[in-house]
Amino acid sequence: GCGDQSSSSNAGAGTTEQEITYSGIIREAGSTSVLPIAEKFALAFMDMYPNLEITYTGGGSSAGVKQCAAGTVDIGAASREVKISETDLISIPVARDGVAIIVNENNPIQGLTIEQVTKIYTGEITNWSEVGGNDLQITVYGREEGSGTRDCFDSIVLKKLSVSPTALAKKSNGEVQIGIQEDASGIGYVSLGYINGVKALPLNDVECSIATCQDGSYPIVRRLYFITQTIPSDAVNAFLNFCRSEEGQKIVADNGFVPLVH
Amino acid sequence: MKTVLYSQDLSLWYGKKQALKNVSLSFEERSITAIMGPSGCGKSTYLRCFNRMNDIIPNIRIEGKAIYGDTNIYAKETDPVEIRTKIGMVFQQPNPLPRSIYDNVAYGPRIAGERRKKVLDEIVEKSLRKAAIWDEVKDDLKKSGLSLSGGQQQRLCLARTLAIEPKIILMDEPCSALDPIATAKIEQTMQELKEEYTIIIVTHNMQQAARASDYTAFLLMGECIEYGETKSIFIKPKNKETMDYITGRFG
Amino acid sequence: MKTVLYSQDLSLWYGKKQALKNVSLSFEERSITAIMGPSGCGKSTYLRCFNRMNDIIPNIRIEGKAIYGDTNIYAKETDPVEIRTKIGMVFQQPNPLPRSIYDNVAYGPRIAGERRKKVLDEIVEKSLRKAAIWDEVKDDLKKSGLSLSGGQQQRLCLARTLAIEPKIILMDEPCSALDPIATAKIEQTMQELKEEYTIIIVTHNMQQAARASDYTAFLLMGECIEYGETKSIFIKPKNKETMDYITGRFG
Amino acid sequence: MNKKTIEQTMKWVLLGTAFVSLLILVGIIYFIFDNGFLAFMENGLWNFLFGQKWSLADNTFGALPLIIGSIYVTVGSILVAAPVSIAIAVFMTNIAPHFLREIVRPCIDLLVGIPSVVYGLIGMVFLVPLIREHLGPPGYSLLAAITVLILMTIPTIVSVSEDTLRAVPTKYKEASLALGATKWQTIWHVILPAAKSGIISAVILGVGRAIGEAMAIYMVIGNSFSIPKSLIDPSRTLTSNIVGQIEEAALGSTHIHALFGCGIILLLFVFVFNSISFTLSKKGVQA
Amino acid sequence: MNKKTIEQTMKWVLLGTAFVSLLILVGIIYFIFDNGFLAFMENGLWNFLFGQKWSLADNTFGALPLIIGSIYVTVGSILVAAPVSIAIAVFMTNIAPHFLREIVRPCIDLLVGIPSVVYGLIGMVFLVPLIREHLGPPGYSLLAAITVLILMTIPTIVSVSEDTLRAVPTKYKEASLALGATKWQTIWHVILPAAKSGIISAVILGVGRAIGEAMAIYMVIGNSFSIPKSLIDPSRTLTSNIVGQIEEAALGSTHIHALFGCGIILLLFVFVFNSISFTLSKKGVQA
Ligand SMILES: Nc1ncnc2c1ncn2[C@@H]1O[C@H](COP(=O)(O)OP(=O)(O)OP(=O)(O)O)[C@@H](O)[C@H]1O
Ligand SMILES: Nc1ncnc2c1ncn2[C@@H]1O[C@H](COP(=O)(O)OP(=O)(O)OP(=O)(O)O)[C@@H](O)[C@H]1O
Ligand SMILES: [Mg+2]
Ligand SMILES: [Mg+2]
Repeated sequence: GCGDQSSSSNAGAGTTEQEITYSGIIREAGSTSVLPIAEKFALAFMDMYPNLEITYTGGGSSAGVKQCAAGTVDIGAASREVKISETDLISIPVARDGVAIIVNENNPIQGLTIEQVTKIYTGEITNWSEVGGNDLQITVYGREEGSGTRDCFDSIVLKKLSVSPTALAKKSNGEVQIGIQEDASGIGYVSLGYINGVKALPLNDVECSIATCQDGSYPIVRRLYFITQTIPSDAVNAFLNFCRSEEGQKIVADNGFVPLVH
Repeated sequence: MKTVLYSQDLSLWYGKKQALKNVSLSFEERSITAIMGPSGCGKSTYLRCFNRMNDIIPNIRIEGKAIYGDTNIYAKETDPVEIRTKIGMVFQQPNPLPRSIYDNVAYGPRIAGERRKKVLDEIVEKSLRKAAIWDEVKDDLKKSGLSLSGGQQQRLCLARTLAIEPKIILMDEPCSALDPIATAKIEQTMQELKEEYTIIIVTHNMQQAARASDYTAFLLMGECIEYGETKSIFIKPKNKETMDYITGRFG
Repeated sequence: MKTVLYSQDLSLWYGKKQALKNVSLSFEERSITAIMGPSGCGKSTYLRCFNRMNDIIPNIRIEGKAIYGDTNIYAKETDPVEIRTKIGMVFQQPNPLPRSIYDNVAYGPRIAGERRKKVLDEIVEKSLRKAAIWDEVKDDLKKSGLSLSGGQQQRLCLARTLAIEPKIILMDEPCSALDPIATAKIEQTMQELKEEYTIIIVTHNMQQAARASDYTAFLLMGECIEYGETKSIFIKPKNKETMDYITGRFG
Repeated sequence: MNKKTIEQTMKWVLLGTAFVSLLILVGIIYFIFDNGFLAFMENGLWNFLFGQKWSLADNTFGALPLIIGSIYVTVGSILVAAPVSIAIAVFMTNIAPHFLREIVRPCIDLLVGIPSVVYGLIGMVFLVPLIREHLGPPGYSLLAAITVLILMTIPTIVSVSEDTLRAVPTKYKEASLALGATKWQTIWHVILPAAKSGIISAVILGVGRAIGEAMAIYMVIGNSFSIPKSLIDPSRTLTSNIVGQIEEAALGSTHIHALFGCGIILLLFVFVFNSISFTLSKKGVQA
Repeated sequence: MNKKTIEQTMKWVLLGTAFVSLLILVGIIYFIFDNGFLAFMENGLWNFLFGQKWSLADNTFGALPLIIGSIYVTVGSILVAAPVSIAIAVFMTNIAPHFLREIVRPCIDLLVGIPSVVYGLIGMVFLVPLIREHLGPPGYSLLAAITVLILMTIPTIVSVSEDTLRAVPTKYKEASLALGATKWQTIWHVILPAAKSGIISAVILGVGRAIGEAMAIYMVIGNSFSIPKSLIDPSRTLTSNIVGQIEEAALGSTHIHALFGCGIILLLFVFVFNSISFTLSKKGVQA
């Protein structure tokens, strides 16, 4: 198993949580959507077990899955479930996430319908004036194929349609956010945690917020997963349990993500 | 007779080493002046001063004057390119360009703007003939200049210089790698050229200097120690060192 | 007298051009042989055959034999390096290495394994003296060999070859850039060397050949047209072309 | 003899090294083709080369937009970078005073070492907004990529050509000048031709960097799959495509074969370009 | 006169080009330092250089593991690549028969053009599993990165040094051989010293590629933040760190400054390395 190599634990079965200490390193890699929350989990968990170190690197959902399968990391983070082809791995949901449609803060648009977004992304609508904005060419920011955020967006918004070839492709949420932040003509989709400095648009008149995601009125919501090998080490196990615990889910809510429904 | 070229108190240093010491010499129009002196005395250096070839060498310092006609060769406003088209030079070590024999000779005229094939052909033939190498290479004009023998290269370089028809021709031992017959031909060319041009030749060959030159200058350790008509110098030099050198007792 | 070096029907082609045609010549031990002939007749090419310097040139073809002692110079099993330590060469165009004068001369002995500073110092001084350049450079041994004048470079290259003490010395116009006095000194050195070594010298200088050599060979268009004792050749050559060349009527 | 032994050993070590290295290099080329040819098979050569749709979901891989993007970017950058670099190299070797060269040369060597991501970074935070503001959105564009590549390749080309130019024997220069040629004629007719083969190597190196650069381009070109119609349109190159998708590609999948297929096309580009350079250099020698 | 005008124009164009380019290049260096120095301020120079913790969440950026990773990777690869490349170049110019050179040279030029992502790709799908199987997991390791870099830099170094070696005048070679030197002595004592400055440029170029390579390394090194204890440990370099994180860094944040800080350290590396090479080359000239 991947955990044995890098993280050691002196925990015995049956002992109570207080007495257990974990040490070593837990390595995480993967989705940039999960990054903000994964780091917060890590900080809180490292506070509890000072001898333990948790590292995180980005790279996208697939990278996370691949590296976990290869054993270079203990936990892969993904904004999608493992595919059938990616055997020997288990996906454990740790949070949920809304995918926000974002535009530049100076864009006067106040909201869009899902159909409008669909048409924008398929290239049917190419000017902001067609949806009530300025007379300005729309620049469509998308993600590379394989990205969990894109999987979610494609399946809920585009359905079977394919994205216009003129759409820019970015490798991460951050890149899309930076782009939109500076580009008055841009529209993009990012994980809820990445909406600072940009304007998240209401969809079908529903505000994009934790609350609306939580109650199911906002349409684009997905689950975020930690992926591990089938038998994770004790330290990893404890960490995963911590993430799914009430305490963990509070961190989720505090950091702009949507807690799991228990 | 008119002086067309002269130097006045010309001194030159390579770094700290002084190679020329206050050399003052003047050269008459339509004459041949031979410059002689033991190896390393500064003959090549002196010659190179007149067409500013020493400019290229780093760490060099020049003092004094070199005058061509009315032009101060080292004045700021003087264009070295113009000087070099007027004052041609054949280097001591043959340095053909890495191209064909034809292109080597045609290089100068082409640079000067001549484009007509026929004119170039003529110039090339004439120059090669004058340099006594035409017969040897006329069938191989496309051959690289670098694949010639030592003596052939030397004559090619002479031809190349003749092709630009300079007013003054500086020759640094142009016959050193040549057999007596080729040498004689070159000397004959020199006599023809003299009708129109001024020639300064560095030579180690006493007989050549005596045969071919009108004036002779004698350099020693960077200084000009004797200058005069060739005849008088060879018959009775004023200077003891010159005497020793000519009679082979020097050093 | 014993023949130490000879060629038999030696032919050489540069690409398609034949530069040597069935040259057969032999060289006696402890003698000086002069090779003469008009420029471009193949003298340098012939000389370079004996220490396999032509190996470097692409597109060359050699036929016939060249024998040193018992060794076939062009046999497969012959080590050219060994040949070259036995048969030294001074090139027509001086080619000092881009390093100091001292290192130029010490190069050969060092390559051969000599490491002792004192021995090297001695070799360098002795060689430079024999090449008649010691006095000019003794204070500047650290100066680059490339910053010497043409004649100085020529003597440096001679000194360099003397330093490896080859059995046979091939000299390609070693005095072409030298004044009469330096030339006389080199000739004197040749006479001294002759006591022990065999010398083959290419020269254009009739007097030099007459003065300094025991045998003379005469090449024309790649062919050896005459060979014999120097005295007899200069007095009554068998061949008309030789006669013409010597008396300056050739060509 | 000891000396002989050393000689022999050296000879074999050298031969061995050269041989093994060449073997490995051949191996690399084989590996690329081995994987990449499958892309031609699986998609059909025609579809792969001229298809305009590249979609993982549909398992369709048409590389035309990428090919066109790569060509634009490479040709555009090299058309500017090569002459400018050669100009700088000529300036440094033949015109600039010695002390200037002593200052500039280390700078160039330093720039050679600047990682391409840093160039990408600068492009992203400085160039892209600049283009967006002055030439219109999205800023991520061919132009940005070409500019970044120009800045990246110049130091490399300058560095190598400067060396070659300096190696031209002084005697050629002297010969030309003494025949009345100006500095510029000498440079044009003697120095540049003599340095030609080295300069071409320099340009080949530069083009190699330009064709092969991935990350820096990825950061500024926008990576859309469309064929760009103007300099300020976003685009996508073969390399930026590999960078963008490699992490998602599963071993043995049609997808990764398609990515290797892109690698083959890149190699063909390099090959064609090198051949052209080579022909040009041969031509020059005759003239 | 017309000719004069052309001359003058050319002169100014050349001067202008050189000047503008140098200005831009100075601008780039300034830009990097301008952003990167903030990293030293914000983290404290000592903490930045010697801190072992690099965490976005804590806003702590200590680059020691990266620095060590970069040094290992660069030094390791160049120690192998430089001598091997020079050996190949010597072999090609002085020993190999002409026809072999004619075949090998285009191959080398082709390899120069292979994009580094392709090398990364090969490393990932071939080398990493190989290492994992034979030397133990995880396969992603220093060793993989060094190997990939070696393969990447060899063609560059060979190509440039071959040119320089070929430019050594034949007459030096002749002089040495005629004095009884063997081929090897001639190579060692005459040809290599004469080609020294060009070879050093070649190595500088190679090192530049090695230090600056990001994507290929990123793909095979594993990118762990730990200081590697053996060749098969994963590691992380300054460049792979930039590649890995640049996309998530917000403009003006401490994070992006830290990334630029990595850029400065890279530049210092290059600078130190170049200075060493330069000193070495000076030394050689005397001897
Ligand atoms: N590398 C070469 N390639 C082709 N031809 C050559 C080459 N070197 C010499 N030749 C030709 O071979 C012939 C003989 O040349 P070689 O150098 O032996 O003449 P040489 O007798 O030494 O003349 P010189 O007295 O002028 O030095 C000449 O016609 C020359 O043009
Ligand atoms: N580039 C240089 N750097 C330093 N010293 C030099 C340089 N060129 C020549 N010298 C020195 O200057 C002096 C004069 O050299 P020059 O070449 O003028 O001699 P020369 O009279 O032409 O001799 P030769 O007859 O041997 O050609 C010599 O002592 C030489 O060593
Ligand atoms: Mg001289
Ligand atoms: Mg000769």
